[in-house]
Amino acid sequence: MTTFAELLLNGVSLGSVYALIALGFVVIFKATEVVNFAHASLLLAGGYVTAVLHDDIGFWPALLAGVAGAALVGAAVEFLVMRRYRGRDHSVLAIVTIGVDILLVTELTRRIGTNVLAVGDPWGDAVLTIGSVTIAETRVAALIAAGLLITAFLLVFRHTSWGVAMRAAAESAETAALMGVRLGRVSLGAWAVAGGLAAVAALFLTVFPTPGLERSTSLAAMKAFPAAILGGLDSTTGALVGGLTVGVTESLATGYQSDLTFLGRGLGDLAPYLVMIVILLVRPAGLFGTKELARV
Amino acid sequence: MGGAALAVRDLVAGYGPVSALRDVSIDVPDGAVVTVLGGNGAGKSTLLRAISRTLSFHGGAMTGGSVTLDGRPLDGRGADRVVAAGVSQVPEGRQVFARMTVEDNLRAGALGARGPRTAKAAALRRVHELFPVLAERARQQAGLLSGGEQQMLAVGRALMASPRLLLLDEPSLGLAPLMAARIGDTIREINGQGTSVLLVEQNAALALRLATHAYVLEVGEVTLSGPAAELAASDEVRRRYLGVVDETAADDASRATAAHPVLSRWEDSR
Amino acid sequence: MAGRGAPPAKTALRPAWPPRPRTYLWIAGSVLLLALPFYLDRFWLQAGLFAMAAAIGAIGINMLTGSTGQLSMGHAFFLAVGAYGYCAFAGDGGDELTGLGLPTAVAAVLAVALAGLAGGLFSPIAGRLRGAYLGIATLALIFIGQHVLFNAHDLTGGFNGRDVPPLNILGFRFDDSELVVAAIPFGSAEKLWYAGLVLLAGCALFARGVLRGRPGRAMNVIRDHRIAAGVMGVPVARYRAAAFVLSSMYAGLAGVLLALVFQRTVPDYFGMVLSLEYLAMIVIGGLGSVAGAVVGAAFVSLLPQVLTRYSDALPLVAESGTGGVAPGEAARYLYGAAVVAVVLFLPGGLIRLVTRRTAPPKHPDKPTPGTPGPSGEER
Amino acid sequence: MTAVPALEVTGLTVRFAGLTALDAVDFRVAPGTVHAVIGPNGAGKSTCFNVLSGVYRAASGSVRLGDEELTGLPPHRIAALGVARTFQNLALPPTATVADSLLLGRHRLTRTGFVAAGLRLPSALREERRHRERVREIAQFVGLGDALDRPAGSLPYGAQKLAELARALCMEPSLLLLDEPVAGMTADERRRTAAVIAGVRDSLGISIVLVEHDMGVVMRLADTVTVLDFGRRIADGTPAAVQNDPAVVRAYLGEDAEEPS
Amino acid sequence: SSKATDGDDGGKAGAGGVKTGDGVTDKKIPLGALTDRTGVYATLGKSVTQAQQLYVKQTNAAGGICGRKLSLTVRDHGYDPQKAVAAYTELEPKVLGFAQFIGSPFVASVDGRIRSDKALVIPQAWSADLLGNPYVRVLGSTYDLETINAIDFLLKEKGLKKGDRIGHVYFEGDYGENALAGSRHMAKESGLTVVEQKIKPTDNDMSAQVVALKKAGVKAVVISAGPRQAASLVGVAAASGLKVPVIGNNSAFAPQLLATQAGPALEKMYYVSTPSLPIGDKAEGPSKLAKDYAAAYPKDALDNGVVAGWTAASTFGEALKRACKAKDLTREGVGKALLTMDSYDTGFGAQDFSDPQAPSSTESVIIRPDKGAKGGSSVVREAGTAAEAKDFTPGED
Ligand SMILES: Nc1ncnc2c1ncn2[C@@H]1O[C@H](COP(=O)(O)OP(=O)(O)OP(=O)(O)O)[C@@H](O)[C@H]1O
Ligand SMILES: Nc1ncnc2c1ncn2[C@@H]1O[C@H](COP(=O)(O)OP(=O)(O)OP(=O)(O)O)[C@@H](O)[C@H]1O
Ligand SMILES: [Mg+2]
Ligand SMILES: [Mg+2]
Repeated sequence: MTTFAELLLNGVSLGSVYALIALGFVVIFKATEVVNFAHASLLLAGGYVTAVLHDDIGFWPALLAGVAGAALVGAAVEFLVMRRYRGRDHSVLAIVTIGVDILLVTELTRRIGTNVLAVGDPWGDAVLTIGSVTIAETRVAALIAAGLLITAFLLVFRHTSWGVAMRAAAESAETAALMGVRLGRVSLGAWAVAGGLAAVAALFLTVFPTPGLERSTSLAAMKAFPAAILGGLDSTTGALVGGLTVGVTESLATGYQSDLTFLGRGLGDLAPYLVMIVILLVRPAGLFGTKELARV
Repeated sequence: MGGAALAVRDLVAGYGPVSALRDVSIDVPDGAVVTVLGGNGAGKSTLLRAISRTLSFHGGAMTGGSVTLDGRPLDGRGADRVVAAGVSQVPEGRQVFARMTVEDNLRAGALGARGPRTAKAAALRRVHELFPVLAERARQQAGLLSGGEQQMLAVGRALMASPRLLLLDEPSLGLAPLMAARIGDTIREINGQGTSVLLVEQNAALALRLATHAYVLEVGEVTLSGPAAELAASDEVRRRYLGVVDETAADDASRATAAHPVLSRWEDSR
Repeated sequence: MAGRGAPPAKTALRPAWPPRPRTYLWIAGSVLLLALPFYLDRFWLQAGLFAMAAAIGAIGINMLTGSTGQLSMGHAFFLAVGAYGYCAFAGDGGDELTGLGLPTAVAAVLAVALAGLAGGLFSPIAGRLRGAYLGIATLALIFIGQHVLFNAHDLTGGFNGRDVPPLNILGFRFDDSELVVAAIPFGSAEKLWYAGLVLLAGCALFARGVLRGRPGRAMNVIRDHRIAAGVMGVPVARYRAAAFVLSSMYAGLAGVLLALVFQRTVPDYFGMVLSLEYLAMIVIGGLGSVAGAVVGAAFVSLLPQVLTRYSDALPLVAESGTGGVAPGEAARYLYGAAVVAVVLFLPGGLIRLVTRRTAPPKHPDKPTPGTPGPSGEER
Repeated sequence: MTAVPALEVTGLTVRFAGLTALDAVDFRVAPGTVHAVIGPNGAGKSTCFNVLSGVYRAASGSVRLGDEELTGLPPHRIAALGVARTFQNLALPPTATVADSLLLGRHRLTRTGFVAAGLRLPSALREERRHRERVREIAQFVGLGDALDRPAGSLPYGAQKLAELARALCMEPSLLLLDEPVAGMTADERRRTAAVIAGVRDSLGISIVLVEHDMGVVMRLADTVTVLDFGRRIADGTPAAVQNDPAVVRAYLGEDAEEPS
Repeated sequence: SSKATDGDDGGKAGAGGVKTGDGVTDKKIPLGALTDRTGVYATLGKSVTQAQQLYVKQTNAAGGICGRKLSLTVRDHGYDPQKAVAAYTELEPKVLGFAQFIGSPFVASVDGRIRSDKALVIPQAWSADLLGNPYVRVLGSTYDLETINAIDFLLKEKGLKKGDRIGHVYFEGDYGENALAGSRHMAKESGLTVVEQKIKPTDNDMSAQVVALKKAGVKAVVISAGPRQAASLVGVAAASGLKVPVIGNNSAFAPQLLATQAGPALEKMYYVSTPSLPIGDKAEGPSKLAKDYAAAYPKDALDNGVVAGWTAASTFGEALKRACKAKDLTREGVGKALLTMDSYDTGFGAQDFSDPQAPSSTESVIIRPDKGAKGGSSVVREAGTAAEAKDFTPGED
C-alpha cells in the first residue's frame, strides 16, 4: 500500500515536470499550430545557461538568466527561422523545427561535452517524509512551480487578449491580421515563453534525483509528447492533467514491472503512449482539446 | 470616433502572373459611403485586400500606385498597422474563426481597437442588439453557425473595432432579405456616426441606395464612376447590376437556356 | 500535410511520339544508373541502396501524409515489420530464431503483405484522429515496435537483431558469393543495386499512376475537405484505410530491401529518428509528389553519409582535444542547416527546382501557399 | 437514364445541443421539378440539406428517395443513389485544378481502383478519357470551359460557386441540392446561373432542391416552395402563393421587401 | 574501370621483407576507429578516441612500428546503424584493422563481413555476445564475468548472505542483459534471488525503481546502466533510506558524477567492478597515461574510457610489433600474432589472447568513487576472479 502511495506520489511529482514541458508545446501549438520538435533543445539551452552561471552569480540569478537565455533562443528561432517560412502548412514547419533541433542540440552537447553539470539548486537531495512515504523536496518544488505557472497561464489566457490573439493567429493568419493581430509578435512571444518554460522544466529535470545536466537530458522532452497530446494540444489544463497522467502511468508501470513481466520488462516509457492511445480513441482531440467540427 | 478619408491612386495589383487591377483610383471622402460594383473577377476583393495589405496572404502583391488614409500612406505597412490606423474589414466569404466561440470571435474583433474597455463593452452591446443570435450563441463554436449567422458574426466582428473606415466585401452575402435590409440600416447608422464606408456589394440596389458615390470595376479597371444616383440611372448599371430587364422572367430564362449549350444526357455505356 | 494535387493527366494522353527532351534525359539517367556498379565501390553502392530503400519508403509515406493528409510518425514501425517479417518468413531457424524457411522471394512478398496488414489493423485508430494527434498517436507504434523488437527474443533476436537470409531468386543469390561480370567482382551490393533499381522504378510508376488517377483524386479531396469527399461519393473511411495499407506495404518493401542491404536487422535502427527522417524526406522533396519523395529520400539519406565520409575535410573542423568542432559534429551542423534551408527557401520542396525548369508551361504552378494541413480546419 | 424518383421528406427532426434545428418538417419534391426551400438565416435549410446528403443524422423522421430510405445512410451511399449537392460555404480544394475537382465528381460513375490506376490498365485509361470529355462538356455548359486548368482557389468567388455547381452536375445526379447557388453574383451573373439551372432541369429532367435568398431567382425557377422558420415549416405552395403569405412576409421578406426583377 | 580485379592486393612483400597488404605500405599502417562522438555513447567515444589518437601520436613519435607510421582514421557513426555500417564499408578496404568499434549491435550487424574480411576488431563493449568471432576480440572480462566478480565482492566483503535478495537494475540491450546473465548465474550458485528492474537509457530518474526494490527488501543492488542512472539510483536510495551497498559495471561510473549532488552518497555506498585498473591508480602504467593524457587534452576528464581506448590501441600495437617480427603485416599475420599474446600486460592488468573464443581476462578490479584520487576512483579490491567465474563460460546462461 505504502508502495503504491509512494509510486503515486513519485508519479505525480515526476508528472509535474512533464506538465511544464508539455505546457511549452501547448503554448507554441496554440499560437502557431506547429508541433515543436525543437523543444528538447530549448530545454538543454535553459539548463545549460543555469548550470554554467550558478557558480559565479548564485542559483536564483542563474535560474533567471537561464529562463531569459532560453527565451532568447526561442525568440531567435522564431525570428531567424520560423518567420521566414512563407507557406501555410503547419506540419511542414514541424520539419523545420527538427532541423533547428539538430543544430541546437549538436551545439549544446558539444559545449556540455562529457560533463555532468550541477545546477546548484538549494534543495540538494533533501526529502520530505510523509508517514512512511518519502518525496524529494526538489519534486515538491516542481509540483508547486508547475501548479503556479499553469494557473498563471490559465488566468492570462482568460483575462488578457493574448490568448485570443494566439488562437486567432493560429487559425487563420490573414483574418487575424485583419483584426490587427501582430502575427510576428504573437509567435515571437509564444516561442520566447516556451523557451522560458523549458528552462524551468530543465531545472527540475537536472536536480535530484537526477545527477545533473548532461547531453541526454533533452531526451526527456519525448515524454512530454504523450502528455501534451492526451491533455489536448491547445489546452493549458490539458498540459497539467496530461503531464500528471504520464508521470503516474510511468511510475506505476515501472514500480510494478515485476508483476507485469508478461508484457515484457521496461514498460516505463511505453505505458504512457498506450494510455494516450486509449484516451485518444475515446476523445480524439485529447481530454481538453478543441474538437474538430463537422459543419458545411 | 471620426471618419477618415481614403484615397487610392493608380493602384496596380496582381497575383504572380495574373494581373487583377490596373491603374485603379478611388476616393472615399471622410464620412462618405462609397460602393464598388463589378462582376466576378473584376477585382473588387483584390482592391480591398490591397487597401488592408493582405494581398500577400493570397500570393498577390501591389505593384504600383498608392493608398493613403487622411493623406498618410497606408502602403508599405503591415496589415496590423492598417488596422491600428482605424481601418477594419469584413473579408470575402466570412472567414470567421471556426474553432473559436462566437464570443471569442467578437473579442478578436476588438483586438485592433484602441479605445478604452468601456468603448469595447459598448460596441459589444451594439453588436448584440443588432444580431441577437450572436448573444444567444455566445458560447457556440463559430464554425457551427449557419451561413447567414456567420455573416452576421463577420460584420459584428468588424464593428467591434469601432473603425474610422469600414471595408465591406459583400456584407449581405447569404443573408435573408430582412437581414440584408438590417445590414443596410446598420451601415447607414454607423456612417451616421462618422465612419467612412467602402462597400463592395452584389446587391447593387441596396448598395446604390446607401452610397453617395459609386464606381464600376470591370476586369481590373474602373469603367464608370459618379454619384450613386446617376449610376443607378444609367442603362449599363440597371441592366448588369440592378438586373432590371424588360422581358418577363419566364421567356428571359428560356432565351438564356437557348443561349446556353443544352447539356446532353450522359448515357452510361459501360 | 498539404500537397500539390495530381496535375491533370493530359500528359498521359499526349502522343508518345516524338519524345520530348525530357524523355532523352530519362534515358540518359537510366543508362547512367545501370552502369554505376561497374565504377562505384561498395560504400557508394551501399549508400545508393540505402537511398533507394528510403525512396520506396518515402513514396509510401507521401501517399499517406502528403496525399491523404494523414500525418504519420510511425513509418519506421512498418519498415521494421517488413524487415523482420522477411527474416522470420525466410529464416531457416538455424540461429534458433523463429523461421518458416520459405523461399526468400515468397518471404519478401509475404513480408510486404504483413506490413500492409499491420497498417490495415492500425487504420481504424487512425480513422478517428486528425493532424498532430494522429501524428503523435502513430509515434506510439514506434515505442510499441521497439518494445517488441527488444523483448520478443526468439522472433527478433532481441537487441542484437537477426541475420537476414540473402535474397535468392530462381537460384540466383544476392549475396557476397563472388560473381565476376566484365572483370568486375559482383558482391551483394552490386547485385542488389539492380534489384533495388527495378523495385524503385516499379514502385514509383505504380504510385504515380495511383496518385494521378481516380484513387489519387479521392485521396487528395479527403485531405482537403473530408466532408465534401463523402458527399462526392468517396467512401472516406475505406480510402483512408486503403492509403494506410498501401503506404505500409511500401514501407514494408523498403524494410525488406534495407534488411537485405544491412544483411542483419538491429532494433536500434527502427526508432523515432528514422520516422522523422521519412517525414523530412517528403517535406524536403515535395509533398504529394512521387518524384519529390524520391529526391527527398536521396537528399536525406545520402547527405549524412557523404558528410560523415568527408567529415575530416569539412569546414570549421578542429583537431580533437582543442575543444573545437569534431568532424561528426560538423556533419550534424551542415545536415541540420540543410534541412532548415531547403524547407524555408523551397516551400514546394526540392522538386520545385526540377518542375520549374522542365514542366510544360501548360498548367501553371499552384499558388505557393499550401492548403491548410490536416491540422488546418476543414470547413 | 433511369426514371427520376420523387423525394419524400416526412416529420424530419434534427436537434443539436440545446436547439432544434429542424422540427417535424415535411415536403415532397415531384420528379423533374424545382423545389425551393427558403427561410430566415438559421431556419434550418442547410441542416436539411446536410440530412438529405447524410452529413447529419436526423433525430427522427424519414427521407425517401423513390423507395430508398436515406436517413441513416453514410454520405457516399447516398451519393451512389444519385444525390448531388453544392455547399453554401465553398468546399472546393483550393490547390486542385477545376478539372480535378470536376473529375472527382465522376467518382461514383467510375471504377478504376488502386491496382488498375497504378498499373495504368487500358480500361483505366479509356475510362479516364471518356470522363474527361464529359467533364469538359459540363464545364462549358456552366461557362467554365477555359478555367479547367486553373487551381480553384485562384478563381473569383462567383466562379468558384459555378465550379461547385459543375462538380455536382458531374455526378450525373437524379436529385440535385443547391445551397445558395447565386450568392455573391451580380444581377446578370445571377440570371445566367439561373438559366443554367433551368437548363439542367429542362435538358436532364432531374429534380432540384434549391435554397436561395434571392427571391427573384426563386420566383423564376421554383415550381413549389417550402418556407422554414426556426426549423418549423410555416408555409408551402406555389411561389406566388408563398410570396404573399403574411407569415412569410413577416418572418422572411419584410414588409418593404423590394426584390430585384 | 578502377574496380577491375587486379588480383589479390594482399601478400606483397614490402620493405624489410615484411609481407604487407590491406592498405599497409612501406610508410604507414592504417587503422580504423568506428566511434560515437554525437550519439548516446559520445562520452565514451570521446575518451576512447582521444586516448587512441594519443597512443598513435606517441608511437609515431617513437619511430612508429616496423619502421612504419600508424595512422588512425576515425569515423563518427553517432550510434546510427546505417552510418555505422556505412563507415565500416568505407574503411574496411583501406585499413588493416579496427582499434575501436563502439556499439555492439553494429559489430553484430557486420559480424558476417568481419569473418570474411578477417580484419581484427577490438570493440569498445564487453558483452559476451561479441565472443565467438575469431576476429572480434573483447579486451578484458565481459559484463557477465564482471557482474559475477562484483557480487562475489558483495558476498565476501559486504555481508551479503545466502538467501538474500539482490536488486539488479539493467539497461535494455546487450550490456544490461549480459550483466544480468552474470547475476543470474551467481544467484544460482550462491542461493540469492535477483529482483530485476529493466530500464532504458532515456530513464534518468530511478525513484520508482528504488521504491520497487525497497518493496522487495533487497540487501544489495547491482546496476548495469549508465553513470547517470547509477548516480540517481544511489542518490535516491540514500535519501529514501534504502541503505544497502550498490555496485555497478565499469560503464556505470564517471568521475564527473562526484561533482554533482550524488557525490557524497556515491562515495559512501557505491562500488564499481572494472576489467582494468582505474586511470587514477598509483601503478606506473596508469599514472603515466593519466599524466600524458592530461597534458594532451587538458580540458577533458580522465575516465575509464581513456583506459579502454589506450589498452585497445596498445594491444593492437603489440600485435603489430609481433606480426612485424614474424614478417607478416597482413590481417592474417596480425591475427596470428595476437594469438601468441597469452600474458600481455597493458599496464592495467594482464590479458590473455590465446583463446580466440574467450575474453582476454576473467578478472575484475573493484574500485570505489573517491574525490581525492585522480580519475575519481581508488581500488578497494585488487584484480581477481571469483570461484564462480572460473566454471562459467561467458555468453551462456
Ligand atoms: N489567390 C489568387 N491567385 C491568383 N489569382 C487570383 C487570386 N485571387 C483572385 N485572383 C484573380 O484576380 C482577379 C480578381 O479577383 P477578385 O477576387 O478580386 O474578383 P472579385 O471582384 O472579388 O470577384 P467576386 O465578385 O467573385 O468576389 C480574378 O481574375 C481572379 O481570378
Ligand atoms: N453542427 C451543429 N451544431 C450546432 N448547431 C448547429 C449545427 N449545425 C447547424 N446548427 C444550428 O442550426 C441552425 C440551422 O442552421 P442552418 O445552417 O440549417 O441554417 P440555414 O437555414 O442554412 O441558415 P442560412 O440561410 O443562414 O444558411 C442554426 O442556428 C445553426 O446555428
Ligand atoms: Mg470578391
Ligand atoms: Mg444555410
